[in-house]
Amino acid sequence: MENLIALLVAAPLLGAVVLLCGGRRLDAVGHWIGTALAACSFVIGVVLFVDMLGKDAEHRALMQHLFSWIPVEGFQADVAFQLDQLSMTFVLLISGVGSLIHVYSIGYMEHDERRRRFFGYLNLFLAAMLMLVLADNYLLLYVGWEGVGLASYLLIGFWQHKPSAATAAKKAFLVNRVGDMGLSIAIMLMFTTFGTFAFGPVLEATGETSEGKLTAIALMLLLAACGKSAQVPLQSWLGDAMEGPTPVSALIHAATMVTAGVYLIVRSGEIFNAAPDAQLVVTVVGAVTLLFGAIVGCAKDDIKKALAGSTMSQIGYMILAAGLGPIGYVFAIMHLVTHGFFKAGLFLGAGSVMHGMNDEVDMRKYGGLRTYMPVTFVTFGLGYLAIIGFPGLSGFFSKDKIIEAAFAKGGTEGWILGGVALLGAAITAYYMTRVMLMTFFGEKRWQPDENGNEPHPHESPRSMTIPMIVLAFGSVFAGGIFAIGDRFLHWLEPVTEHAHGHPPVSALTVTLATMVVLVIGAGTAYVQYGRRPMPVVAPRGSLLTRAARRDLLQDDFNHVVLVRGGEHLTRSLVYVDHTLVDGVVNGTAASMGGLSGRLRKLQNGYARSYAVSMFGGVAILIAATLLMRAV
Amino acid sequence: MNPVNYLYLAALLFTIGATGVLIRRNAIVVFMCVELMLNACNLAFVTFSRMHGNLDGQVIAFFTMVVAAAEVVVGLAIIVSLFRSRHSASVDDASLMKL
Amino acid sequence: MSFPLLTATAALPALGAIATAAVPAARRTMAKWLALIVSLATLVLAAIVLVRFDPAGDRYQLTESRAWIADFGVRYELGVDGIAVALIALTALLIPFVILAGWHDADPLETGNTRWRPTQGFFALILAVEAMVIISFEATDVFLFYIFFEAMLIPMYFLIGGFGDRAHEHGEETASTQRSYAAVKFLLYNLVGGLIMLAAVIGLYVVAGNFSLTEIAEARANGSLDMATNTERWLFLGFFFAFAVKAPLWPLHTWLPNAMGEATTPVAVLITAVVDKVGTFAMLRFCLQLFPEASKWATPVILVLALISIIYGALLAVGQRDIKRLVAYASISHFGFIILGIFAMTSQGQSGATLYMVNHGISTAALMLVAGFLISRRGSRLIADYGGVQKVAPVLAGTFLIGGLATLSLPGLAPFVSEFLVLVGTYARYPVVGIIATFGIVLAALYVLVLYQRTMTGPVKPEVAEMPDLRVRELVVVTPLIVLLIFLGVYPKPLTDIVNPAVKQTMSDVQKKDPQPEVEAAK
Amino acid sequence: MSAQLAAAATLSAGTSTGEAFQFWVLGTVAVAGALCTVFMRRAVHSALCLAGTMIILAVFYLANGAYFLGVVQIVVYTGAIMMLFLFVVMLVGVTAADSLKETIKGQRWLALLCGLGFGILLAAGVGNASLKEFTGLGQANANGNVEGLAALIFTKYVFAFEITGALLITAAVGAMVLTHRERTERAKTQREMSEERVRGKHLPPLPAPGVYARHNAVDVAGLLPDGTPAELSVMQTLRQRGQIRDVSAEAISDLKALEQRAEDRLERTNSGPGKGSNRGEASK
Repeated sequence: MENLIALLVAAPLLGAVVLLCGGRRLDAVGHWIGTALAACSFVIGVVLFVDMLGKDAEHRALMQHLFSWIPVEGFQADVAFQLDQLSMTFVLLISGVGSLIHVYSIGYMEHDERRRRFFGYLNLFLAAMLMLVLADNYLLLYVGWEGVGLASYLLIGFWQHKPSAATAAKKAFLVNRVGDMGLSIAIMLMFTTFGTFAFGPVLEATGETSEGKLTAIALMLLLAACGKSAQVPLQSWLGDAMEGPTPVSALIHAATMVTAGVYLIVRSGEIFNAAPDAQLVVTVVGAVTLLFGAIVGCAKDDIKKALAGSTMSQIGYMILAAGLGPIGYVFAIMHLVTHGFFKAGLFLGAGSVMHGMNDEVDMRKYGGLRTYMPVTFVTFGLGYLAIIGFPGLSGFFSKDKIIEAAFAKGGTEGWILGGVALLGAAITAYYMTRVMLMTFFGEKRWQPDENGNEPHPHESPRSMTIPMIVLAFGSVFAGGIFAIGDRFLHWLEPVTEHAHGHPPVSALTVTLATMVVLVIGAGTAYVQYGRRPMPVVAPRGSLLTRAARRDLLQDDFNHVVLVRGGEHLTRSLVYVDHTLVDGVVNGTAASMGGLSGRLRKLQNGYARSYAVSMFGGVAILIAATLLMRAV
Repeated sequence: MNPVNYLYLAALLFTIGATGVLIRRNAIVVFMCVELMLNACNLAFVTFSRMHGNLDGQVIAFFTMVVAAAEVVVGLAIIVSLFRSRHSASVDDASLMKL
Repeated sequence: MSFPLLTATAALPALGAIATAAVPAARRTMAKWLALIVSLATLVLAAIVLVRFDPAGDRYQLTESRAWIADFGVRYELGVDGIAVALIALTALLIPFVILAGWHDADPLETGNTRWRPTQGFFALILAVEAMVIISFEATDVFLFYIFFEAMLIPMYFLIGGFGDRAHEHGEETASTQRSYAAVKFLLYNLVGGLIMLAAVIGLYVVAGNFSLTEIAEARANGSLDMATNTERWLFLGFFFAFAVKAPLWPLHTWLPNAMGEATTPVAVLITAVVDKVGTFAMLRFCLQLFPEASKWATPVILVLALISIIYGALLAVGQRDIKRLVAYASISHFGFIILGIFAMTSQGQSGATLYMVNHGISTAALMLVAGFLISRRGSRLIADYGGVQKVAPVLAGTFLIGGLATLSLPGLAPFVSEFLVLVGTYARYPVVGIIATFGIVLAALYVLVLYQRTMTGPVKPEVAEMPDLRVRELVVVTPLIVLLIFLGVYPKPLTDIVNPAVKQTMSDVQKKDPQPEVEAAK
Repeated sequence: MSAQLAAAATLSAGTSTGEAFQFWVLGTVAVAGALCTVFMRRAVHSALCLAGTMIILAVFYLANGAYFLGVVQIVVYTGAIMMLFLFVVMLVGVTAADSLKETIKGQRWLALLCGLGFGILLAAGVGNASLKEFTGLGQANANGNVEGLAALIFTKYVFAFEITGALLITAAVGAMVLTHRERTERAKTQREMSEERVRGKHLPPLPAPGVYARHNAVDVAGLLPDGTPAELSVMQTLRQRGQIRDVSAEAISDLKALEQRAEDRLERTNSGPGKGSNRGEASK
């Protein structure tokens, strides 16, 4: 069975290589190859899952050692995989949702002449992501980590003839690199502390070193997680990443890659458990991002950017949960999985809408689409209900648990975190209701574009609707399946540990409070957007709205401080290099030249001048001789 | 009188000749000054010969004369051909060594 | 005495150079093929060296030793350790690609002239450089090394000054002025370094009485050769200065952007991928072995300079408008990493630095050669003159991207392995230096991606609309390099196996032990 | 005389008063001659002064017992070499006087400074090394000065002597090579030269030299209609030597003198016609 693990990664990797190197010959069948290999990975994952279920809970982890990667004196990096329950969860999510999105893309990218390459990139992403979750050491995880970054870069910039897409891709990669820097420093720290960076030895040895070191490692890991999971302060790339094709947004920037940070924190649970200060920082980051994303999501008129804000916010929940320690790990992962379903479904729905609306993304130009695209409406609606936490649907179970856990943190922190989580739930209900109302209800507001092409909203082809339907099922039932009887908890407990939290108020109270804020949020949105006609041109809005539209000015800050500052720095350095460093050298050369120019004037070519100097020289020699004899 | 006075005279004549070489521009006059310097040397040699009581100094002076004769012949030939091509006997005109 | 394999490896390209130069003017193509075949044969010889080298065996293998200038104790001594073997293999590997990439770079503009032979000269010079570089890697006699270290400048000078890009923003006249400026600058910088080194070489002879690296190192190790602290430091500085110019280390770097910018692309590759490696190699072999105490004494300053090189080179790369100068500054940044690894004095750092030399050679060659193909198509080196190339020449853009990703050390490609080793090795001993150096990886991403974005993406510029994609010859050049990059990124073990024992030896030369991990140290 | 000298062969501390008198008188003249050589503007004068100095030196040689050299000095040096100088001076232009104005900045001062310093140092050196006593040549000249020299030259210095011979031959050949001009074409006949003069590049024939009765007309430039001399009319060699005689000024002054004399004889006042003649002069 162990030997199958490598196949999980190898199948999509093979797909990527074949599709990218295959050339135009494969244009006709490329998407089928890509989809088949993704599905192949999923099937292997299922086989392994079934096999795993058949084993005793404590002995489910599988290891596969492939080869020694970097053997250097005192430094051993291996290519080795580890498949335990946590990895298994991710494998199924990644390959499952991934396969669905492959199917969806067949229809979505039908008219793109570079579809083959798109599938190649998608396969590359799957391979890297699976490598990330299957690695048994941090360095191999780092390979997958950067690999998904690369795939994300390629996919965001897939339509690279658009300068905005190319810029967004570059930005995503760069911001991620800042996070990666954190990961590499964390690995270095581990190496100097533990002499290794394989999960097993490192996590076992956490007790043998100081809390300070562990806090440092944990904070560096958090930096990495912030980069990949778009958490404050490295969240700015996610909104721009929506420049990529919508399946990319669904797969990478909603369901899988952005959750890698949560995976990293949960995987390194022992380190965080031993570093409470770092945990506190994690929860703070999660809470801040939760609100940040939600506020941004309220203000965006671009449907994908609104959903991106929502993603940020939901991952904030997960990070918050992961920061709570053993009481939250399981719920973080559970929310991650359910979120994978409904957010992927929502994005695919958004893609379906755009597909029918000539790639229009401005929700102010939608309206009343429920009659034109019924399947999309229903699936999107189910996703909507799931995300706001409508009782009985997936989001209800997972989010509710996180809110409970946040209160269970105890003390003032618990109250603050729980309050923030509740507030987030309200805002989530508000902005999701807004998206729903603006898109599917009300008057139709679309107009012909400048070429006179009026959109003709229509339902998407089968290849697109089927994945949406499957994901809608997941959105509805996954939470229930996981939560009822604590199945998910028991499944993950051997890996992540679990401690039951004791909220200061009863679970029922929390649930009721959540219901109340949900109704308040959704109701406010209905009052604002459902009862009045929607202006096609966005009103100026309040200061907060305007700031939120601009991602709460974070980009402006980055632009002024980092981009401008960086430009000035490099420009002045180029100047310094040219004038100072080079100037010293050239100056030496010039002064040499000047000196010899002066000296040359002595050589005036007149024999008599030379004779004088000879004569003077002779006189000096005689003087010297006389002096020597006199002395 | 001590014959050393001849040496002082020789030194004086040599210095005058050398200064002449440096000051005059006419190549012929420069040449004459060189001859003056050679003659001053000869005087010194002859005086040395007398002071030491052997004829070696005179022999050297003799050789100096011969060499001076050869030098004058070649030198004047050079001046003549120089004059022919440049229509001038000024040593300053031959300053091609300058860049 | 067995077959002198090392001499043969160096002599073959030297003879090839003479033969190539002697090809009649009209038979240009023959000269090209001759040079290519000779370089391939050298590659075969280098491969034999690689196979015959036994990582578990003696430190120096395949040694040759003959008396040369007996009066001064100068011997013709050759021998290779793992580091040298790796670099010889790199050199022999890259030269055929350099020759192939420069296939048309030295074609005369007017073909009617029957006495003018630039093509023959170009390829002969490249082979001459190869011969000298290889023998520099092989020499275990300080004087022998010095001679070829310096002699390399002669063919390089002519390669830089004599053969420029046809693409220049200000026309041929300015181009040739700037070219000779670059060539003279290259020559002067390296000559100054070389002269200072000569003084140190003579000083070493005065102190040690011979030039043999092995003998001196041994005498140093067993204490029979005592150097006064100050003597050792001065000699070290003399050697190090020359190598730092060659490497090039900030602030002695300014010749590199000029030289790489003005030379043809294959020559630029030759400079940065092959010739400059002699500098870092010599730091590892001569500075550390001959002057271990002085090396340790100078380490703090060198680390700071290396750190400045890394950050400064990367920042300047971001600010460049010229593709080739950008790569040159990126190389300065990478050389900072190599020097950092060498002087961190840890096994990981030094193994990483050695691997870095090889990997940087391959990755820069890949990036630079593709950039050269790009430049030759449009006739401009300015980044601003490109845009949207990806659309018209996807393969070119793809290979360019892979070269760029290698330059930014993406995991899975070879440079990542070495860069990470250097960082880990540095961090283990000097955490602050390690962390600051890590910023280099973010800046690397910045300059590579900015370059890629400005040249390859966006709307297609009208000037590049007709640009053809890579031709077969160009693909033949690029593909093996990329395959090698991926292979060494995924499975660098063959290389590390060769390098590790040599690094272990060097570590024992400087009498440094790796810092122990905290947890194990506690046990 | 040789007997006298032989007697004086032992160490002596002084010479005869006669010699001292001769030294001071002739020495003064010799220095004056040397200075004149340097400072005379005309090369001919320099040469003559130098010849004088050399003759005095010859006398000094004789006084120092170098009879052979004294004679050789007069015969070879003053007689042959100086004549050679004079020949060349004549060839190059005997009348051309040098300007003594210095053109190289600081050259003269530097030269004088160096000369002064050199002279003082040399004198100091001589003074430093001088002996109070000297041997004299009585012994050495016992068999005759010429025989003594010959014995040395043909024994001890025979190689130097031979090499000097070779040097002389080389110098002679060298001088010939340097001054000899290979004639690549036949010398022009008088007829051809006159034809060239008439049918040259100039539209009219080249102007002829001016005719002035009291002089050899060849070195007198013909006058152009406006009274200025036409240098083209004089032979090229003379022109280059700067030996053109400008008679225009001379003629004018002569004319003026003639008029003056005529006026004096006619006892005219300076008014009227005098003024008129002044005017006429001015108008000229």
